[in-house]
This record gives sequence, structure tokens and C-alpha cells, in this order.
Amino acid sequence: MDKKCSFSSFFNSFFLFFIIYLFLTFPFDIEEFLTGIFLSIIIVLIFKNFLDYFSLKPPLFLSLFYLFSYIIFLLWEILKANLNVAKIVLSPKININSVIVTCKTELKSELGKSILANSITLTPGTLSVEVKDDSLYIHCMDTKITSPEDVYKSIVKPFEDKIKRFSL
Amino acid sequence: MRESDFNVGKFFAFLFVLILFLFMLSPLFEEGDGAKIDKNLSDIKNRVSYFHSLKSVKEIERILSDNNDFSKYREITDSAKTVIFGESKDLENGTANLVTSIVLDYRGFDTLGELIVLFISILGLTIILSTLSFAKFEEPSFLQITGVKFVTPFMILVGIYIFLHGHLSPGGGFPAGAIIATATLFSLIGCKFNYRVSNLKFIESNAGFFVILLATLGLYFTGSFFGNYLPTGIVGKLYSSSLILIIYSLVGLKVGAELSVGIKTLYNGEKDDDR
Amino acid sequence: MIFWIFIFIFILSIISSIVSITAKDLLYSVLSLSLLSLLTSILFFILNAPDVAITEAAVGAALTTVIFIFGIRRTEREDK
Amino acid sequence: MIFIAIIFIFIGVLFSFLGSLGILRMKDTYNRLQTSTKATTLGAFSTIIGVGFLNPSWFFKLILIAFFILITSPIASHSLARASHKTGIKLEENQFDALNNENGEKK
Repeated sequence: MDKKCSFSSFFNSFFLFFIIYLFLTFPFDIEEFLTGIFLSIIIVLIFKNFLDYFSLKPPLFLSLFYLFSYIIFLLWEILKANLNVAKIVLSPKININSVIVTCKTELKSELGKSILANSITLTPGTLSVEVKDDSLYIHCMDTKITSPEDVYKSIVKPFEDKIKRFSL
Repeated sequence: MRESDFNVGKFFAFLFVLILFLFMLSPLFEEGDGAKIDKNLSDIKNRVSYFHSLKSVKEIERILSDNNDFSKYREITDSAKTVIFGESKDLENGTANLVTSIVLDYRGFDTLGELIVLFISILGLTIILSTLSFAKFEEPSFLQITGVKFVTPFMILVGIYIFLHGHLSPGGGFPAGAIIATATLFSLIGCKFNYRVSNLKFIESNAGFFVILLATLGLYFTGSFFGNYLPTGIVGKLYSSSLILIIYSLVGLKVGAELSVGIKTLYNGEKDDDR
Repeated sequence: MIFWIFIFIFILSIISSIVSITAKDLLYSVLSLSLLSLLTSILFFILNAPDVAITEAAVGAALTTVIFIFGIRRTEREDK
Repeated sequence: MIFIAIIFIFIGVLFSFLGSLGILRMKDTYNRLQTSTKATTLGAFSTIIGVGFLNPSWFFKLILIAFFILITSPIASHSLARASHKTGIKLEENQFDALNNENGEKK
């Protein structure tokens, strides 16, 4: 993975800044439009060292579609996680054994790995404690899962397949 | 500090601060007419800041002791009823936010005093702490680095949005500067991004210089410090209130750069980063 | 309704200010000070002063806390 | 419209209450972190949706706030967990800890 910032990441981040500026100033106006373009160009030029991770897979519209579908899937997972938390908290006696296990990912890019770790934190019963090069250290509340293959199959695999569609 | 980086802008800023200081002291020594202010009370509709200029304190006391009814001054608020949002133009200030017009136009000295207080405190901080040694921090993890890389440009964008819309919505220069300084703090702790302090110093000194320059030009054109001499646009648009927009964005840049320098100095001694 | 919210915020702010004065560990007192400024910003927002509320939340809760924590790092953590 | 908004805000307040109850009832630092992050994320989300129903002109700004909560809250909990692990807080009842014994990492 090279450290150079490519043109596509420039373009993606410019697009994102511009959309966020338009969201901030909701009643769309021609003055706000021009100011937004100017400001997002300036910010992309200032923070060009920061934007090196910001690359999606080449067919942009397809990967954007997969990204949105992934966000909807993540919201559903958050809802399940909350119901799980409610079930644990409201039960009269709490008996949980928690472990920290490791597993390896196949994802290479910074964006993919960080999205994977953050969504593992938001799903039921898991919390990512540490990320070193390829391996994730996950804190699990379930007692049944102990072996790393189990963790990989049940927790990491469904996210990884969906992330692979839009990121490396 | 190298002696070779003599900056013309810094010299002019110093000169203007000196002139301003003399101007602020002048009413103590002389008794006479103000610079261009009319003493006629009927003109008070045009310039409310007549009350707040330093010259006319005795005058106001005399007026208030003569007749105690404030019905004359209520005419100003009555004329504000005819302002239509998005249509009427060429008002006195052109701001949709009343607080901004008070802070930056009628009471411009207030903002200037706040800027000077902040400047002096940051100056003392950097002078005291520049002798201390380097402090070690924990290495940030992978997730923190990517998160900070993602969030910092957006925080800067939100800060710029807040000081650009200071005359339309709540906010303004000082909160925007605080938000920008928080963004630099995040990028210092989270991903060890090394700012160049010389750039921040350049931004800070030039923004302060231009604030004072524009305000003093107001003294020449309208007769009061921080007077609004450029034409004001339609109320509610982005580019509506001419001078207030410019001065508030300059104030935001100045405060952001100043607080960032202070945080950088607290993070490690000042000697380490001049490169 | 607004009256009881006011009373609640007043009680919380009094408690947090007492904690910030009497705590032996200086980190606790700094954190309760940031809680106090957050409560004050809510009060400003209820009293129709959003400008001051934004400034209070940005400066009091974020920047001042960090500067105090930097100062604690430079000096000692326990109060004597 | 107001009725739907009140329902969403009620759900949000309920889940944040459950999260704070979890902080009280759990025994371990990491378990407390788990309950609090998940509950506060959904709580903030549904409260924001409720406010969007109350005042539709703020809709886009509220979407931005929800997006940033979705990004920043897992990072915050991760950094808290990592810091508590670095300062030496152990798991409850000495369970298997892969991060602690670096030799038994691959098992």
C-alpha cells in the first residue's frame, strides 16, 4: 500500500466535504453552493496527508450502493445488539463469562479494517480491544465461543464479505 | 526566534495597535467635539453607536437628566418591524442575528478587548512553558489514527461554517476558534500530526492586523470605530452584512490559530517544533 | 415543567461544584468542572441565549478541561 | 406527527436508561463498556429521529449528527477499553485473555 494520495481519494473526499457542507446549510442557495465548492477544495488541499486511506473500489456508483446497503445492515445489527443488552440487563441474575480472543482478517486497506473493527464494536456481545497489523483482539461476552475459528465464522465473516464489495 | 524573519505585517500591526491605544486614551485629555459625530439628537436613528462612543458619556448623562422619557428612542425599534427577511436591503447592519450586530458594530471595543485579553494570556503561556521539556504520550492505536484522520477535516469544516454564518445564526468567531483548536488538539493526540507553528503565527498576526485595519478605516469613513462602511446586501443571505462577515471570519481565524499555538505549546515545548 | 428542569439542573450543578472543590484527586475535580460547564450551557440554552450556550459548550466543556489535564500532567495529581 | 415523535423519543430514552442500568449492574469494566456503547448509540439515534419528526426543517443536520455519532462512539469505547487494558485492569475471574499472554496468541 503506497502512501501517496491518489486522484480518486481526492475526488471522493472533495465530494464528501461538499455534500456535508450542503447538509449543514440546508436551504440550497447559489451563494452557499459556490462557497461550498471553494471551501472543500481548500480543505482537501490542506489535509492531503490525512486523506490517503480514502479510496473505494473503482466503479464508484456500485461501491456507493454497497456502502449504503452495508449501513442499513449495520443499523439492523445495532437494533439486535440493543435487544440483547436489554435481555442481559433486565434478567434477575447476571452470569457472563467474558474472554478476549484473536482472529485474523483478510482485509488489507485502512478503511476496510477500521470499518470492520468499528462495526464489530457495535454488534451484539463483542468489543474490539486492539488492532495490530492483521489480527483483531475481540472481547466477547458469550461463553460458548472460545476457539478462534468459531469467532471468525460467527462474527467476522458476515461483515468481511459485505465490506469486500466496496473496499479492498 | 531567529532575527532574520522580520515581518512587515507584524510591524504594521504593532504600529496600528499603538495608534489605537493613543486614540483610546485621547478622550481623557481633551474636551471638544468628536471626530465626525453629529451632536444633533435627530440623527440618532442613523447611528445608535453614538451612545457607546467614548466621547459622549457626559453628553448622554446630560440628556438623560434633562428628560427622562425614552419615547424618542423607541422609534428605532419601530422601524425594525418593516424589515422583511430575504427581501429588504441596505439596512444599518444587514445582520439577521441581533447579538452579532451588537457585539461587532455597536460594541466593537468589547470584542477588541476580548481579543487582546486572549492574546496576552496565550503570550504568557508560551513564554512560561517554552522552557519546559518534552512530554511523552502513549502511541495511538490503529483505530484512533484512522478515526482522527476521518473526523479532523470535518471539525475544521464545521468551524469555518460557524464563523461564516456568524451574522445569520448563533455562533461566531470565538466558538468557531475553539472548535478549530479542538480539531488541532485531536490531530495532535490522535495521529501525531506535526503542525508548523510558523504558519499559525503568520495567520494569527495577519488576521489581527487586518481586523484593526478594517476597524480603523471605519473611523475614517463613518466616524466611529468598527463602523460599517461597505454596502450591505439582502438580509438573510450569506454575503449580506459586509464588514461584519469579514471581521468575524478574521476573528475566527485569529482565535483558532492562537488557541492552537497554546495547545501545541502545552503538548510539547516550543523549541521542538520550529523547523 | 420548565421550573422543575431548572431546579434539577441547579441541584446537579451545586453537587458538581462541591465535588470539584472537595475532591482529593484533581482529575475528578476537573471532570466535575466540565460537567458544571455543560449544565451551565443547558441553562443558557433554556434562557434563549444560544450564542453563549455554544461558546460555553465549546470552551468550557472541551478546551478548558484539556488544558487543565495538560496542567495536571505537568504537575502532581493528588491534592495536599 | 407529534405522536410518532414522542414514541421515538421514548424508545431512545428507554434504551439509554437500560445502558446506564447496565453500567450499574455489570461487574467488569469491559462488560460495562459493551452495554453502555450499544445502548447510547441506539438511544441517540432514535432521539434524533424523534426530533426530526418534531421539526422537519432540521432533518439534514440531524442526519449529520447521527452519522458522526455512528462513527465516533465505537472509537471512543475502543480507546477506553484499550487504555484500561494497558493500565492493567484484568478480566473478571481470570478468563482467557489472548492479548495478555503473547505466546499463546495463536493457541
